[in-house]
Amino acid sequence: MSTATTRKLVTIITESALEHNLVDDFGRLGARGYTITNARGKGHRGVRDADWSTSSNIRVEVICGEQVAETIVAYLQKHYYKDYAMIIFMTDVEVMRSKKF
Amino acid sequence: MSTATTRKLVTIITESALEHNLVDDFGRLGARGYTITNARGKGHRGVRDADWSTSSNIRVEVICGEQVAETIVAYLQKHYYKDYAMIIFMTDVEVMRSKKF
Amino acid sequence: MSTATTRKLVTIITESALEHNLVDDFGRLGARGYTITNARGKGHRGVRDADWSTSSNIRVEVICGEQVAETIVAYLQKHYYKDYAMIIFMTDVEVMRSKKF
Amino acid sequence: MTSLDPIVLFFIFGLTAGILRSELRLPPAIYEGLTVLLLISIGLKGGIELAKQPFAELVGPIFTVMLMGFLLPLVAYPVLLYVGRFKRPDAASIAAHYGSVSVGTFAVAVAYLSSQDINYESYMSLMVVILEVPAILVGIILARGISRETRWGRLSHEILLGKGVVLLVGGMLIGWVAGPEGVEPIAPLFFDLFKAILALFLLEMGLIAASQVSSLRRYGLFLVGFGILFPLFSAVVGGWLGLMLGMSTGGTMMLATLAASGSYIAVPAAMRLTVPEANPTLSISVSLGVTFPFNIVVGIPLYLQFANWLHSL
Amino acid sequence: MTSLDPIVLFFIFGLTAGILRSELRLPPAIYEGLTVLLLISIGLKGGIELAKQPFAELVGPIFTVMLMGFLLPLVAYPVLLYVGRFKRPDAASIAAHYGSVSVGTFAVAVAYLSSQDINYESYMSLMVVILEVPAILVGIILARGISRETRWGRLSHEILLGKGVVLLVGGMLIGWVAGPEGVEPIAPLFFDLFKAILALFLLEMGLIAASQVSSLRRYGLFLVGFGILFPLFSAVVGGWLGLMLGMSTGGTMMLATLAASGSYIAVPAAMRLTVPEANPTLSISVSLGVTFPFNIVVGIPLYLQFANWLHSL
Amino acid sequence: MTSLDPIVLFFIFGLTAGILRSELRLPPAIYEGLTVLLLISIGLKGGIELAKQPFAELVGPIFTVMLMGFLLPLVAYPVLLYVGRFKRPDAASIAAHYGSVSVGTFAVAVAYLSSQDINYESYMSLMVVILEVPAILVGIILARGISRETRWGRLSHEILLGKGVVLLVGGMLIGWVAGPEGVEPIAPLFFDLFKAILALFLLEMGLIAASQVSSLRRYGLFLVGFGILFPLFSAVVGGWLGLMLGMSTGGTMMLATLAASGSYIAVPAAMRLTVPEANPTLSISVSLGVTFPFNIVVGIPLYLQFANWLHSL
Ligand SMILES: Nc1ncnc2c1ncn2[C@@H]1O[C@H](COP(=O)(O)O)[C@@H](O)[C@H]1O
Ligand SMILES: Nc1ncnc2c1ncn2[C@@H]1O[C@H](COP(=O)(O)O)[C@@H](O)[C@H]1O
Ligand SMILES: Nc1ncnc2c1ncn2[C@@H]1O[C@H](COP(=O)(O)O)[C@@H](O)[C@H]1O
Ligand code: NA
Ligand code: NA
Ligand code: NA
Repeated sequence: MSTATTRKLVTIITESALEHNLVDDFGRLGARGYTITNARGKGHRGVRDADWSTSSNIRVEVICGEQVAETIVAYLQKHYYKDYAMIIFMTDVEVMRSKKF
Repeated sequence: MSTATTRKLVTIITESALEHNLVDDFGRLGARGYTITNARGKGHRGVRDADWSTSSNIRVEVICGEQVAETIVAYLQKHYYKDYAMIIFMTDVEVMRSKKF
Repeated sequence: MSTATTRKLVTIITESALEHNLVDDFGRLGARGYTITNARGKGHRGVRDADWSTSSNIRVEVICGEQVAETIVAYLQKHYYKDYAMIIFMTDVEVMRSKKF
Repeated sequence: MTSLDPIVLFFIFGLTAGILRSELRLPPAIYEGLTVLLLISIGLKGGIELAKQPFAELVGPIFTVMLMGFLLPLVAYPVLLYVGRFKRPDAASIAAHYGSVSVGTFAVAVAYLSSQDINYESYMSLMVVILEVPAILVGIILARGISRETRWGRLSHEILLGKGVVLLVGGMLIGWVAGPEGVEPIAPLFFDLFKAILALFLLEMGLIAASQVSSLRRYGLFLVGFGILFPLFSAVVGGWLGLMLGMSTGGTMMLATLAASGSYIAVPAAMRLTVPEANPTLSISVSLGVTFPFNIVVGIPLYLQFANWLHSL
Repeated sequence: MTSLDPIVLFFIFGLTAGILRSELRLPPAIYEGLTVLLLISIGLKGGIELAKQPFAELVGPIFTVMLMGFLLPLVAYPVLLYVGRFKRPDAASIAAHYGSVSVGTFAVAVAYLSSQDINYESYMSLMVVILEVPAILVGIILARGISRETRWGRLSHEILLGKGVVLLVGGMLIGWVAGPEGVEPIAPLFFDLFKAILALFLLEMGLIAASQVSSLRRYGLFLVGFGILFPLFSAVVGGWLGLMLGMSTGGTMMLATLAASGSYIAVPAAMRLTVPEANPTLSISVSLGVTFPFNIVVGIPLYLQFANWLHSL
Repeated sequence: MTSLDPIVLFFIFGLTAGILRSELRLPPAIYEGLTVLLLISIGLKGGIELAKQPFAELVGPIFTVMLMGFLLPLVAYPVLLYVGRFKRPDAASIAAHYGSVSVGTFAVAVAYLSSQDINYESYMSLMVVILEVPAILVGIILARGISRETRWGRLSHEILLGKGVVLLVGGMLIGWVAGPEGVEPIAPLFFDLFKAILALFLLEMGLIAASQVSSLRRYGLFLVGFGILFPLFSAVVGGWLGLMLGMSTGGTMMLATLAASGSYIAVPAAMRLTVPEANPTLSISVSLGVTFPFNIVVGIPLYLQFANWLHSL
C-alpha cells in the first residue's frame, strides 16, 4: 500500500434530471471520472421516491484533488442549490494509482 | 468552502423489509433526511442476493449531527440487531449548508 | 456508542463481469462480508453507462481490518488493475459490533 | 357509457388503490415498456392511415394546430398569474403543460372512438407530435423572456429526439412504409393487445395520479378548478378549430381532446431544466392529479357529445 | 397426464436449470409483471362468473373457508413444535404459511381444470383473498400471544392492501362490473395469453424453488416430510369441506388445492415484520422448495382424483 | 423485398434514432425479457420439429457444423493478426466472435423464411446451440495456448449453462416432449407474437448498434471491411457445407446465415473473463456495429439468393 495517496471524495445526491448537466460540468471543471447510482430519499424538498420520473434521485461520486473538489462544490452550489433538490458532502479517501484522479 | 462543517454520515445496510420502519424511525429520532439505494451482499446471515423478495438489501445513508447519530445507532442496535441482517458504520463528512442536517 | 471501533472501508468500482470473481476472492482473502450496488460512470477506460451488458459497473464495499484491507487491495491491484476498468479507495469507519468484521 | 368501459375501470381501480395507500405499483420497467408499446401502436395506426392521404391536405391542419399550441398557454398564463396569483415561473410552467398534450389521454380517446366505430382524420397522431413543441417554447419565453442563457440547440434536440416524439414518428414512418398488409405480422402485439396494454397503463396512471392528490391539497382549490375549467375551455377551442378545418365528428372530438389534455412527461422534463425556479410539484399535480383523471372519466365522452352537437348545428 | 402439460414442463425446466446452477434468471421487473398479469386475470375470470351468482350462496363457503384458514395452522403448529422440535416463533411462522394459499398453485389448478374442461364454483378467487388473512393472525398469536407490541392497524393495512389482495379484488370488481362482453376487448392479453404467462412465471418459480434446495439440506429431513405430508392432510380437509358445502367436483378439487398450498409472498412478508425472531429461511424453503413443486407436479392431478373419488362415494 | 419487412424497418428505426442521439432506450429488463421470449420460441419451434426427425440423421450435420465452428476462427485469426495488425489477444477474441453465432440474426432469418413460406431443416436451432462452444475454445487457445491458468471447469459451466444455451435447450426439450398439440395453449405468446417481439428486440438492437458506431470510427476502416467481408466468406463456407450435407434450400440459407453471423453475448462475456487483455470494445463494435446490421438488412436476403443459386447448379 505504499502507493496510497489522499484525495477528496465528493458525494452529491440530487435530482436525476440533472445527470447530463453534471456530467458535462465535471468534464469542464477538471474531474477525471465519476460514478453514479440510482437512489431515493427525503430532504428539505420532501420525499423523492423514484415513483415518478421527476421524483427520482441520483447519487454521484467524484474522486479528485482538493483543488478540483473545491471548484466543483462551489460551481454546484452556485448553479443548482437554489432550484434543485441537492446535497453535497465530502470526505478524505486513500486511493491507489493516484495519477488517475 | 468557508461554509463547510463536519457532520456524521451513518450508513446502514439491512433487509429491504425494514425500509418503512426505518423511515418512520428516522423521523422520530431527529434526522432531517435520508438516502436509500438497493443493494445485495453477504454477511453473518448469509448471502442476500436480491433474487427473492425476502433476500434483498437496502443501503441507507443519514447525515446528521453527532447527537442524532448516536441516538439512531443506539435505537437500531436495540430494535433490529438481534433479529435482522444489519450492519452500521459511521464516518465524519464535511457538508455545505450545515443548517440542512 | 461505547462499542464503536475503527475498521477500513474498501470501496471498489469495477466492471460487472468481475462480480463472481471478486466474491470468490473476498472469501479467500479473509473478508467476512461485502455489499454490492449497480453503478455507471466514467474513468480512464471511457464511459461505462450500463447500456450494454459489457459496459455496466458495480460498486463494491468491504469492511474489514487493516490487514485484510491491505491484502485485498494488493490482490486486486495485481490481478485486475491492468486489464479491467477498476478504481479502489479506502477510508476509516467506526463500526458497531466490531467482532462481525 | 364510458365509465363501464373496462379501460376506464382500470384507471379508477388504480386511483382507488392509490388513495387507499395500497403498496401496489407496477415495476418502472414495465410501465416504461407499456408506454413504448402504446406510442408505437398509435404511430403505426396513424402511419397506415396517413399513406392513404394526399400530403397537401395536411398543411392546413398542421398550421392551425401549431397555432393552437402557441395560443392556449398564452391564455392560461395571465389566468394563472393574476387570478391564481402564482409566481411568474410557476404560471409559465403550468401554462406550458396545457399547451401540450397527454399521449395517455389520446390513447384512451383512440380506444373510445374505436369501440364506438367512429372514424377520425388519420393525421391525428401527427398532431400529437406537432403539439409537443410550441407550448414548451412559449413556456420558456413567458418565464424568462428570450434569454441568452437558454441553450436552444440542446433544448430542441431534447424535445425533437425525446422518447415520445421518436416513437410516434418512428411508428408512423414504419406504418407508412409497410402499409396495412406489411404490418399484419406484428398486429397481434401492437393492435390486438392495444386495449389491454392501455388498461394496464391506466392502472399505473391511476396509482400515480393518486400520489398527486396530497400535493394538491397543499396548493388549494384554485388549481383543482383550473385543472377542470381550463381543459373545458380548451376543448371548446379545439372542437371549434376542428369544425373550421372541416373535420369529421371523430376528428373534431379528437382535436378537442388534444386541446383539453395536458402534458405530464415531455413538458415537465423540459421545464425542470429550462425553468428550474418553477416548482415542478405544482404543474404535475394539477396535470396528472386533476386534468388527466377528469379527461379519462368525464372529458372524453363529453367531448364526443360536444363534437356531435357542433356538427349538428 | 399432467406432467406432459407444457406449463408443468416449464416449471421442471426452471427447477432443473436452477439445480444445475445455471445463470438463468428472469429480470425481477418481468417476474413482477407476470405476477400482476396472473392476479388480474384470475380476478377478472372470478368477477365475471361471480356476477352470475346470487350473493346469498356465498355466505356459507366464505365462513367455512375462513374457519379452515384458522384451523389448519393450529394443527400444523403442535406438529412443528413437538415433533419437529422447532422453536416457538419458527413453528408459528411455518404454520401460518400453511394456513394461507399460494396464488401460483391456484393459477396452475385453474389452467389444469380448464384444459380438462372441468368447471368449478365461480367464487374460488374470492376464497384466495379470504384465506390471506386468518393464517397470519393465528401465526402472530401463536408466536407471541395477543401482544400489545403488534401494531394491528398497520398490519391489517398491509395484509388487506398488499399487492396480491388488491389485484385480485380489483380484477374481480372490474370483471363483475364489466361483465363477459365488456371484458372482451382486453381478453387477448388477460385470457388468451394466460397459460403462456403462467408458463413463464413457473419457469422463474422453478429457478427460485431450486435456490431453496440448499437451505433445505441444512434443515434436514423433517421439513421435507412436513412439506409433503401436511399438504396431503390439508387437501383431505379441504376436499372434505368442499363435499360438505355441496361443491362440484371441480370446486372440491380447488378447495383441496387451496388448503394444500402454502403462501410464499404475503405471509413471509408479514411474518418478517411481526415475528422477526422466526428464521425466514426455514418457512420459505419448505413452502417454496418442497410444497410448491410437489403441488405443481404431483399434487394437483392427485387432488382431482381425490375429488372424483369423494364425489363417487 | 426484405427491407420493407416491418421487422427490418424496426431495426433501421432504432439505428437511425441511435445515430441521431435520441434518448430512446428500452428498459434493460424489457430487453432481457424479449430475449428470453425469443430464445424460448426458437427452442420450442425447433423441438416440435425435432420430434419428427430420426435421431441418426442428426449425427452428420452436428459433426460438420461443429467443425465449421472450429475452422472459421482459425481462418479469421491470421487475417486479423497479419492484415489487420491487431495484437494477438485482440485477433483471437475477434476471431472467436465470428466462429460463434448471433441468435438475433438467426431469429430474423427464421421470420424471413416463414414470411416466404420456405421450409428448412428442423434441427437448425440445435446448431445454434452447438456453435456456441467451439469458437470460444479456439479463441482462448489462440490467445494463450493451452494455459494452465484457464479454469476450464468453470468456463465450460459458464458456456453450457449460460442463459442462451439453457433457454434454447429447455425450449427444445419442452417442444419435443409436448409436441405440436401440447404446445398449443401457449402458442399465442410464443408463436403468434413472435414477429412483433422480434421487431421490438430489433428496435433496441438498432439503438445498441448505433452506440457502437463511434467506437468504430476510432478503430478505422479495416474493422468495417472485415465485418462485412468475413461474413460473406463464412456464408459461402456455410452454404457450401449445407449443400454437401444435402440440405434443402432453406436449410442451406440458414447454415450460411449462422456461419455469417457473429456472437455478441456469449462470446464477449467469455472472452472478458478468459482473455481480459483483449480490448472488448474492438470485437463488440465490429460484431454489433457492422456485421449485425449488415446481416439483418443485406445479408439475409442475399444468403437466400445464394442458396437458391447453389441448388440450381
Ligand atoms: N440528512 C440527509 N441525509 C441523507 N440524505 C439526505 C439528507 N438530506 C437530504 N438528503 C438526500 O438529498 C436529496 C435532496 O435533498 P434536499 O435538497 O434537502 O431535498 C434528498 O432527496 C435525499 O436523498
Ligand atoms: N464486512 C462487510 N463488509 C461490507 N458489507 C457487509 C459486511 N458484512 C455485512 N455486510 C452487509 O450487511 C448485510 C447484513 O449483514 P449481516 O447482518 O452480517 O448478515 C449483508 O447482507 C451485507 O450486504
Ligand atoms: N475520479 C473518479 N471518481 C469517481 N469514480 C471514478 C473515477 N474514476 C473512475 N471512476 C469509476 O471507476 C470506473 C472504472 O474506472 P477506470 O478504470 O478509470 O475506467 C469508472 O467507470 C467509474 O465508474
Ligand atoms: Na392541451
Ligand atoms: Na393452505
Ligand atoms: Na459465425
